[in-house]
Amino acid sequence: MQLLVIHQYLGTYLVFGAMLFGLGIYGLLARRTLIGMLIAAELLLAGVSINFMAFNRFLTPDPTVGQIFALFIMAVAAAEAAIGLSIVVAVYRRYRSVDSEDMVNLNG
Amino acid sequence: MSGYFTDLWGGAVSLLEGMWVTLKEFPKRPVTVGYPHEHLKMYRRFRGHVELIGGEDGSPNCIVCSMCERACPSNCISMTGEKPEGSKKKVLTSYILDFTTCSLCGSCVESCNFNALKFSNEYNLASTRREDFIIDLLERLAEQNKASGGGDD
Amino acid sequence: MELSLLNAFIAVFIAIAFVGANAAYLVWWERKGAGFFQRRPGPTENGPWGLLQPPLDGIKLMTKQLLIPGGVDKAIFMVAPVLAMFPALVSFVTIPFSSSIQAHTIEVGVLLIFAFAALGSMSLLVAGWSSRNKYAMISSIRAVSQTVAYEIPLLITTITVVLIAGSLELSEIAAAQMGGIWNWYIWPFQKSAGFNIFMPISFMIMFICSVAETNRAPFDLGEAESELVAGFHTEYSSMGFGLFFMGEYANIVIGACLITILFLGGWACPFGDLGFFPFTHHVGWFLLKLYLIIFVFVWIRWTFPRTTIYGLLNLSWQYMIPLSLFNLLLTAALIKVFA
Amino acid sequence: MNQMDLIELQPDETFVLNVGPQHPATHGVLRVKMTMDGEYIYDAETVLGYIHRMHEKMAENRTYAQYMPNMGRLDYLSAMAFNHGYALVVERACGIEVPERAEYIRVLTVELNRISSHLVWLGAFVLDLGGFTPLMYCFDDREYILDLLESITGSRLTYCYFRFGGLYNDIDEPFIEGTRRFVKRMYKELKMYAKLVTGNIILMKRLRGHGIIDQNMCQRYGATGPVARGSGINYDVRRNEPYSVYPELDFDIPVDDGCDSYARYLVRMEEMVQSLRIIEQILAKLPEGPINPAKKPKIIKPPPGDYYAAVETARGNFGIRLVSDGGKNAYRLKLRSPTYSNMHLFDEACRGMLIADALAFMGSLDLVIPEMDR
Amino acid sequence: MIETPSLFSADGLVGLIFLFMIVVTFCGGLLAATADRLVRALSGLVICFTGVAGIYYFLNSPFMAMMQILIYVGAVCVTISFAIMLASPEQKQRRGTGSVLAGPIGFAVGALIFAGMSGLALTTNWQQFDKINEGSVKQIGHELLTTYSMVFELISLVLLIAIIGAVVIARGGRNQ
Amino acid sequence: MSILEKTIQAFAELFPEEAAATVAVDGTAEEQTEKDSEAEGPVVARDYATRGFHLDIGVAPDQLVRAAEILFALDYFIESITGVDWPKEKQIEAVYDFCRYDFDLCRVVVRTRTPRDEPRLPTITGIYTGANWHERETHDFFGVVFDGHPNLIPLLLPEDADFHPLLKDFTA
Repeated sequence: MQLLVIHQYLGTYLVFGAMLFGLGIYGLLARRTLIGMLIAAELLLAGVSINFMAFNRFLTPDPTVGQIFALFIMAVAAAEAAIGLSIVVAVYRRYRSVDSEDMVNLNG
Repeated sequence: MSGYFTDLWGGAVSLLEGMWVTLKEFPKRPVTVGYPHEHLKMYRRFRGHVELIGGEDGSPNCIVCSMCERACPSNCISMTGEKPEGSKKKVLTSYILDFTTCSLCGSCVESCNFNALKFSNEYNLASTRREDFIIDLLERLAEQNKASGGGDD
Repeated sequence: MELSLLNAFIAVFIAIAFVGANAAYLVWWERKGAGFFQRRPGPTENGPWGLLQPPLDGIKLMTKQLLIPGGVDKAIFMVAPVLAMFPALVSFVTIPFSSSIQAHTIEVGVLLIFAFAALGSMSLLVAGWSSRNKYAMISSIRAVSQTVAYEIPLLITTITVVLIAGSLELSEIAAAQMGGIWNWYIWPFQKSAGFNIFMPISFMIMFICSVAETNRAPFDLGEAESELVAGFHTEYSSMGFGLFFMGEYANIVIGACLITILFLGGWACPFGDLGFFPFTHHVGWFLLKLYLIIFVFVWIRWTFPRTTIYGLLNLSWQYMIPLSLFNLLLTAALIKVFA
Repeated sequence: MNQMDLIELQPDETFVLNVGPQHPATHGVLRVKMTMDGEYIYDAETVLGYIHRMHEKMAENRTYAQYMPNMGRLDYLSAMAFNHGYALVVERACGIEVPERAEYIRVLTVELNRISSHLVWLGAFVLDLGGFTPLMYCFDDREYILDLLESITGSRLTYCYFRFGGLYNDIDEPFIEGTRRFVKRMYKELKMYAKLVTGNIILMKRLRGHGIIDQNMCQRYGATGPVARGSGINYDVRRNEPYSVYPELDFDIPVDDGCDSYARYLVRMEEMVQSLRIIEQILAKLPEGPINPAKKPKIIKPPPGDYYAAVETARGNFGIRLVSDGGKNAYRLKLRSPTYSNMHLFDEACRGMLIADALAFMGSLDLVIPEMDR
Repeated sequence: MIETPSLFSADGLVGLIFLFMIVVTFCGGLLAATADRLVRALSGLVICFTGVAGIYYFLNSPFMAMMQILIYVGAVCVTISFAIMLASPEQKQRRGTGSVLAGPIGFAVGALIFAGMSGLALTTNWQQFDKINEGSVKQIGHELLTTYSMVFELISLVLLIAIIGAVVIARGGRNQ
Repeated sequence: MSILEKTIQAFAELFPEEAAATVAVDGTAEEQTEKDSEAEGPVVARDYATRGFHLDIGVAPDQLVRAAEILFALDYFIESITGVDWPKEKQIEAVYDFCRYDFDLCRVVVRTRTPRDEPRLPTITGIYTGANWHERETHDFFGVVFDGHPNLIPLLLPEDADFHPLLKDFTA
């Protein structure tokens, strides 16, 4: 029953972080709507944050650093979500669609 | 800026005044009547559905003139009478009040010149069946006679 | 840490019982109180003083058919009520009912309550939206914007208290106010607060924001029945509705607990430490304060008309947020100067 | 501040919200089809007729006396005033004189009924705004009036108390005593309402500046009653077109030129005070005498022609146009009900409002749906 | 190697809870990345974030756990759901030309990155150091206002600009 | 000058040649009935005490809008619009009631007649917005078609109603 103690190994968290990151990448590439992409991006960030937090717990001498880094990631994610969604809304008003392929005019 | 704080202060005071009003009501006794357990006495003039008035001997005062039937705006009264052999007056044989259409306007009582109709004090008239509102007033009168007769004995 | 986490999960089950009983009898109390405020007796028919009303209501709700409107996203529709109840239960884990009765001591107890309150607002959103009902949709948007608007002053005010107490843990905040009624943070001129004169205003802000957070009258915009029929739970029946109902009352209890701990000294006895029966004594005081606050909640609900969404947001942005921010800065400065 | 200024409404982003026919704020079966942009109303269309009963056709099939009970069914909250209007037009057509005592009692009961109607409005209005408790207090006070009226008319809502030329029966001493006590109590209760409701900051913020109806709009739609008076129009049938014994009574017509929901609210609250004043005066100078005219035609048959009578009900100007062909039944009877016109302006006035304000505005119009639908 | 506790001991239960959390978080993430309807994807995101908060708790940082829920669930997810409500009331089911390859490519890239990263994570010999503090909330606050004060200020600026930008962009769309 | 006279004067514009025919009727009900039948003029002042209104104006359908304009300019508000069915004359009479928010009271009744088999009248919703519902109601009950009405669908009757209950030959 090694499974019951995996939460005490660094590797578990790193692999799990990578898993979320991979899901995020997949979502980002496979999604067609802007909002879906945004959701995928959030997943990506969560994966990164988990990595930071894991290193923070197991490796760093100063465990505040990782937490502060993750905190900053959260702040950036919040800013990103706000801006991204306002763009989504603006785009929707303009094109009546949130499908990324419908926004042909953005190509320049 | 002063408006800002007077607004705040005035608003708070108005809210507290309102809360004081409701708080004063809190310990008072309820004014409601616990209906199924308690009952109200109806006023003398209360207009329930109509009822026949019986004479001394218990027979209805009605002479079957059909004034009430004609006065009724919603045709909810139907009555029949017959003239027995050797009698001058018609005798009421049935008096059906269809309470489903009655609007309690009282036209029938007003049109009656022979003191044969009155309002009952019945206000408890809820039912789930339509037939309960087809009221045979003659039967009611007979029952009342029985009840009052039983009381006298 | 591992053991305490386990405790937390066990405590959730205890919390369910506590919340369930509280929610049920708060409903009874609300109806009874409403009756007394309105010159009528409230529930009387079931049991003495209508005391059997809540369990009977519960049975009725449970035996009713759970209707799922056509065309809804069933999974989300069903998850929403659970999501409404769950955060309230988790929040109970960290509430200290006395110096010794606290299911799980967590360093950031205050944050936990706010975090799960945020999760609760998500449930309203999901419920209103998955119902495919316009009223529910408007209601959920209202409820969320209201919660978001009032979370800010609520957090700021809480931070003020946290500053004074020097801890994010609820039991430590309560413990800092021990030693008599004059030590409670509701009063001005606390030494630990740097003799801040505005503490009662902080308390008022906290109180109003708690009412708004819990979507209660006069801020019950989410369930404004004269406007939006029944709001976000228009389409819910049976236990779906029951869970929302319970969750609402559980939130009220949590809001009242928070006020009690942050401003009224938690389990602290108003007459200082008398030294006898510390255990029951303390829980008793806590519950007394808690139910007093809840009584005021009920009282307010049955006195005032409802605000509108812009009135509510104006109140938040024009009054609550500036005042609470000002108070936070002032407190910080005063503490720096005096402490 | 009109909400329109805040935001430009987008016609292409609207959805339709169906308020009613069963909605808590419409107080009956009224349906308003609102086209919304978010919470803002882009357009509204009122749909009537859910309880239309064709009272006007009924008038053509019934004798004049038989039609009297119908009037109470029009507006169940101020049935007395509707009875009065109908009695008035028939009396005018037939030239029946009404004894003085009867006139006084008529006004007395009508004013009592007006207060009871306003109490229901007050309670329901505050209920629309989300305050439940005033409703209960209002119903408690109203119960007093209903008890009083029940003790003389025999019923609580649809009184049918007036007869052509007089009354159904005379009032008695307990009623007068009870009325005196009620007046005293009501003054106290009105003070309580002022504290609980009128002064409440939440209510003021919700009503002030919302639901603006200007005078031109009143004229175009024919709004009357408190709705018009809340827009600064000094129009009250009791004063402008005196009937019954109103000229002999001293009372004011409350007018407020705020044009908003709060102005209408204040007007109605003040009207209750004025009605109390009227009642006090009537109780002081109630003459003795018969309550029914000495000579009165046995069968009511107005001479051919057109007749019109208007009375001030709790909601405004109630007019009856009677076209007689000299028969026992009316040839044509047109009921002009006040809420019909008052509600009509809702469609136009609510554009650009938030739905919460629009429903408060609807409450301030004091709707009684049976009267609208007739 | 850490000794395996019995399944029914307290430690064993904690381990179970962790496994449960991992599974829930992964399912949430999967839902968020793959669900057809945005509503479901968002629900998945909420579940995933709540689970991540739990993982933070296991990583000795209840503070971050709470912040995760507060910010991601309370703010970001709510904002996203507002955007979904505003922008796409009904999701159109439509297949374009580019989307045929997007799925497989995305999957391949994602899997590749996952494989690479986890491989690195499991094979690297991580070097441990002794902790110089506990990383408590107090210490985080202290660090934020001393060592990282510049970054802290910059982040505040970023957030401010983001808010203003969001308002400007969203309103600009409305007035067209 | 009282508003009654002002109104009569204003209406002289509509009836240039008949202005002189304006008859004031006073007296008891019996007398009045006789005089009514004699009163042929388009503008008739009635006895308020017995009738309840002051001015009775009969106009042709095409004069209706102008009449409404005149009344609107004189600050009249609309009270109601209704119809009266006269099967014998094969006509439907439309009756418009106007009143003023003023102590100088004047109730004006404007009447116009339209053939019963094809009743058509112009709408006055352009002047009195409140005529909208009244005209729809009249359309419901009498089948009068108001030309130019913005939304002439049944108001009080069900939306699919094809009957006109206030016509004298209507039986349920």
